[in-house]
Amino acid sequence: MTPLQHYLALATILFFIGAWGMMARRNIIMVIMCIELMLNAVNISLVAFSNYMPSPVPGRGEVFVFFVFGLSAAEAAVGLGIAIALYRLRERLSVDELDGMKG
Amino acid sequence: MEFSPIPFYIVSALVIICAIAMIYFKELIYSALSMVACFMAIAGIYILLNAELVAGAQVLIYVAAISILVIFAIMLTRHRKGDFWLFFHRQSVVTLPFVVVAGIVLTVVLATAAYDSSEEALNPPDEEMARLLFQDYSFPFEVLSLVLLVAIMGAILLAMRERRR
Amino acid sequence: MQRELIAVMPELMLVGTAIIILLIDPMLPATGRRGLSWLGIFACVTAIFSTWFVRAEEYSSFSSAIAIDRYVVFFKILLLVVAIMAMLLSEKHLALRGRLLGDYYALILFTTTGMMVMAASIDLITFFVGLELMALSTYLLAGFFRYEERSIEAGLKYFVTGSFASLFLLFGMAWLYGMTGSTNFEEIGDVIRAGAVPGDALAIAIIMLVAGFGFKVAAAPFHNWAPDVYQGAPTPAAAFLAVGPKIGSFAVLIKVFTIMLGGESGTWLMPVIAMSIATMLIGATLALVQRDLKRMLGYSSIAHVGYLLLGVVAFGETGSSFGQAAILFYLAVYAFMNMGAFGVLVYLANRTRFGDSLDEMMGVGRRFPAAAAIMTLFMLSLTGIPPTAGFVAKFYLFASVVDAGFAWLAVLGVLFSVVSAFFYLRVIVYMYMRDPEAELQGVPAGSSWDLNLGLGIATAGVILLGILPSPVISAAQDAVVRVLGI
Amino acid sequence: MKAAAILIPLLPMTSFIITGLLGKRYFREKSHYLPVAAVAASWLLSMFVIVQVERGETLSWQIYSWIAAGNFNVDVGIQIDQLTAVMLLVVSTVGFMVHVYSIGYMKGDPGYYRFFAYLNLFMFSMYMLVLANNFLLLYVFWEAVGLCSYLLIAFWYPKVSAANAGTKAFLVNRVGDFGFGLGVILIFVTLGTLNYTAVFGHAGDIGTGTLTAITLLLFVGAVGKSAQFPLHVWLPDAMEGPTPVSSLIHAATMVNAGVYMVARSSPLFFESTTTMFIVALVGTFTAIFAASIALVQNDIKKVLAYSTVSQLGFMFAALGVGAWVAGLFHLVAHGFFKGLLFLASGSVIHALGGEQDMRNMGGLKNKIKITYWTFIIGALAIAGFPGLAGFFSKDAILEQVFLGGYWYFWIVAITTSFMTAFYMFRLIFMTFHGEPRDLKAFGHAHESPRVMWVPLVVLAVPSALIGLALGFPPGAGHIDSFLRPVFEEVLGAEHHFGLLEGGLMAFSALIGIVGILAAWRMYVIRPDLPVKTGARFQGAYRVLLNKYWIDEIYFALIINPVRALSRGLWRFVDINIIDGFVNGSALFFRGVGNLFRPAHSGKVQSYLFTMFLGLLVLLAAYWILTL
Repeated sequence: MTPLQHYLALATILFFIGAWGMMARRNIIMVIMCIELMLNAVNISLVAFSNYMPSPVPGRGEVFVFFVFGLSAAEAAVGLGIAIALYRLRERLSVDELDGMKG
Repeated sequence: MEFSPIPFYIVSALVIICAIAMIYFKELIYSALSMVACFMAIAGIYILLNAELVAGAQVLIYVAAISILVIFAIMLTRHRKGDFWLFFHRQSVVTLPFVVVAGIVLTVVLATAAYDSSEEALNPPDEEMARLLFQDYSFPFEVLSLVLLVAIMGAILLAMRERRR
Repeated sequence: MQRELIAVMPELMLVGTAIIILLIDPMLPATGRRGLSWLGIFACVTAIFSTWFVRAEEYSSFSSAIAIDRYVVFFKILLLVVAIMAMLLSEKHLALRGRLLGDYYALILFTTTGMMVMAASIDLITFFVGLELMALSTYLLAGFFRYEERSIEAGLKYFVTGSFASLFLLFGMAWLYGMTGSTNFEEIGDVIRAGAVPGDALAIAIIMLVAGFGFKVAAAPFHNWAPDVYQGAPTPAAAFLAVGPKIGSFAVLIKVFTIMLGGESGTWLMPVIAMSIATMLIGATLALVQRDLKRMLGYSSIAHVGYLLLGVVAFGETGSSFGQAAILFYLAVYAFMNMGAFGVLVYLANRTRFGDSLDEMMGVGRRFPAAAAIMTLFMLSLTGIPPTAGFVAKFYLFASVVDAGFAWLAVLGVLFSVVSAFFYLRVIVYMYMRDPEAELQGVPAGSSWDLNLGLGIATAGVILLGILPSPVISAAQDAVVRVLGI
Repeated sequence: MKAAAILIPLLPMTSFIITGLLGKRYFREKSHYLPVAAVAASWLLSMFVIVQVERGETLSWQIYSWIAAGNFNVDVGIQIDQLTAVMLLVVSTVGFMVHVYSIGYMKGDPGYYRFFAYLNLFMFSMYMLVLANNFLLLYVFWEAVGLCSYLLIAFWYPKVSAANAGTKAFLVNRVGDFGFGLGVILIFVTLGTLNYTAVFGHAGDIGTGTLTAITLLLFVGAVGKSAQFPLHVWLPDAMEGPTPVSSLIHAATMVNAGVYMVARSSPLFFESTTTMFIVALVGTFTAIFAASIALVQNDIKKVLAYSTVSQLGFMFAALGVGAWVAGLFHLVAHGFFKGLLFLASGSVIHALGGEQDMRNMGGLKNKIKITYWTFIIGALAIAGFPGLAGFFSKDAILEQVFLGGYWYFWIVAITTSFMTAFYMFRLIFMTFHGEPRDLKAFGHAHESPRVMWVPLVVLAVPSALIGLALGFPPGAGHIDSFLRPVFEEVLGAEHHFGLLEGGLMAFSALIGIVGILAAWRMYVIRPDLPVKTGARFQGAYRVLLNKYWIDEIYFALIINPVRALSRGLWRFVDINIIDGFVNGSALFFRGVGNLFRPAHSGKVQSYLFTMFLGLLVLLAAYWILTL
């Protein structure tokens, strides 16, 4: 059986790939996709923990994952809503062009 | 029940490759398709983890709902063509070593720690899941519905064309 | 069942009213939407009453998802008062900008509900869901003026950085759950105290958690979003955003750091000390160089978070209730003075073509004597000059820090509040002692009773908590003694 | 007694609220009626209280519990004892007179109502400051009097220098209040209480180190408020405020708050020899430092301001060597005569239509006779002319400094008192004697209206007589027995007035008179010689030449170096170093702020990177610390 640690390694690697993507890509839709990726990374760790770690109430990790599902749907909706509003205003989707406020 | 680790390696390689591809593609639509593939592969990971319900939900929510949402957003907006730096932030070069080093260190630390894990798969049957979700965690579940309500409201508020009154 | 309903009665009231507002909003003519804020305020007032009447109760409900105790009651009432003030400040401003929609009030009610859930949570999942309810609503509030580029920019920045930080928090929570097999604060604490958890992984999880909280309260180096968001958001929303989420986050932070991670203060104490020093330094010095008042208040609120983190250090070191009580009281005072300061900016923006810059404050003392007078009061309170509430709060907080044996930190704190006097005083100097180069252009019909009432509440709060602080201080002490069981 | 105690502060407060709210619209040029009446009533009540205390009745009254929560208890309460009574005497009398004087001085000012409202607010705060029964309340009103002081310094704010002076006073005082605040917190954390009686009761239980820390921090507050070196810079600038304000706040009352606080905390200070020595050292140094600067100032109010700084230094020197009663005695005497001198200088300025530069004055002696004579009384008092107030109080300090074994401080102090006499009479001779230098202003000069000169005359009475009334015979005067109950535990044995003391007294009197004569010689006799005598009496000029030559040497060897030194101290230390420090620290923090600005580029992804780096730093720090 694959040890727990392998799943955790996968989750952590995926988390950091997503983090890099958030910092690297200019397009806001890409940023949102990277957020979804990172949420998935956390989900993997949650399900893995749920499957491997003994607990008085097994399955809590899976339940947690359902909440993260709900959240990622909500985040996607709000994020894409902001993206569309931004597009209407400026015809651009580059996050880094928005620096009207600084200092 | 004895599992071979080989399927895990294949699926996780797929996950990571798709994730990197998603970030790498310049065309947003390719990125979105890589994302779909990545999420499908993650559903495979859940099956390996003995969590079929989660895998099913993963397919429904990520592969179907969220991906379609993203693809719609991509199609609603026009996109520019150009060289690499039009898509990648210049700081991505600076951040890369930090992310790689931190990622490796954290992965090593977190994946070599001695967890008190059990030998058998513990994820409960679906009935137990349902009981947990709708009984023990009924309160946060209700609050989650509010989160989704706010999200819908927000999407309408931000994206809908104003009715002239 | 009945007890469970009683436990969530205030939340139910807010949610119900929010949905009613959303439903009737499209049916109303543009001029008829004035009363919507009063609907929301009415809900908050009834929620305060229903919270107040169960204040003596202590139990957990919904299978230990939430707990009702004095601590929660303190935070719920504070959050509801903040929500009332936020709605009072908003109405005219939204109307003048053509965005008077029921959605705004619904969002404020949802944010408040999320924060109340956070404050009441004793479970990671409940906390997480409450946090996200709050977070999503606040992103939308920041971007509420969707036709103004700054507002959208604020909403976007808040969304991106906020999601990033939520992910840290979630990552830390996933590991905490994973290593202990539980989502309940106390159970996790018990497992950690039993020592069955790998130390390095635990440390990573805790530091991720600290970083996530650091973002939510705008502590350096996780603070950069705050000034941009407060500057870009609609001013009344900025008032709410600068106060509400911080109160909600601190409510959970205290619980998490005492109940769950109380035994692990060795891990999080140093990061928190470092963060609090960096936060005070960055908040105070960067506020000094700002010309935009909303931005200045943003940095000033960062500096105040630095002081609040000193309180966290105090209770982390000693485990006594002094530090927590000081934080609770400070938050109450902070709510009134910061809402008030932003409220005066709303007032000026309603009455004149005011662009939030310091230069436009010239001559305000002559043109709007009342607004200038209460702005002076808020500035003095933010500086910590007696007998305003800000003084009592700071005194109490720094005393707790010295009491915990961190005299040097208290000295730093007092030093930075001396530095902060420079920029708060400057506002007063500009209002009273500079004559304007160009008069601000007036806006007809910009006055509003709602706004005046909101400012009145803030003023009364700052004065009363300065002169008669003992009821609130005892309530705060009572609250933390309950939650800690000391 | 209770009723009187509560009414004393409340009357000015009520009047402040009414005048402040309604003054602009309804009272206008009648704005002074209510404030003056309120202060007059407070004065009467104060006198009543003082008489009661004289009879041995004191008051300790908890009005209400300000902060009462578990281990954190602070009361709002009033404490009246002999020390409070002494302060009340000065505050209420000078305050009353200044209010009356202001009716004339501020007449026609557009901010007339505002001025009286602020003055009333100040009176309220100052009364509360001396009546408070705990450190937190003291701190509250400590800040409040400061606030009034900034408001009044910057009263004529359209003048840039006035607004800047107000800001400067605020900023410099922040430094002092920083120390004071920390001291109060430290007391609270150490003892768990802030009430005077409780704190002083446990003074002996505090460890020496902590006690020294507490007292030094408190003293930092006193240094700020009482304008001691190096935080004295705000006081000379504060002269931008209207002259009645300078008289009331910056000479007679508020600046004494530091002295009062140290005296009030005498049980704490007494236990720490280190702090006591530092108090004495700072006091003595400030005394001579400020006096030497006063020698060369040309602005009439600046001379008086530096003189105030110097005299406050005297008081601290007295407190530092344990001469508590002498210090307070000087506080009382100084309050009266310096209040008088400022009001009189205001009368001069008024007479000349706003002129403050002494180089443009002269010869006013016969034009404004009442002002002149009251000024002479005040100046003689401060110079220590035998029989007047300053003579007894200053002599008490000098004597105790000497007898305490601090001969080095005594030398400095006696030099200072020479300088004091010199610069005061330099001021008088330049202003009132000689030929008028600005004929136009001189032509218009006129005596002030009655409402202004009556307070001068009233204040001249205590300036002249209070020394005899309270301090005679030296060492066993009325004030010694009156204040003894307050300082019971910290006061050494009484000593008898003997030959040595008599000699010291005579010597200091002599020094004062010599100082006056020196000023006479330099500013009345000599300036005329080269100009007038030199032109008209060639022969006499030659006769005098020899003597003139001696003077030259005297000038070259002593006066000019001293003068250069004084000027240097003022220019270099005050204006460059200390002002530079105050402005520099603002610039420093501003610079730090600008340093961080690039991190807030407005680009959201760089924010993400900063957050990410922050997380890495926290993680790395954890590992480094645990390795």
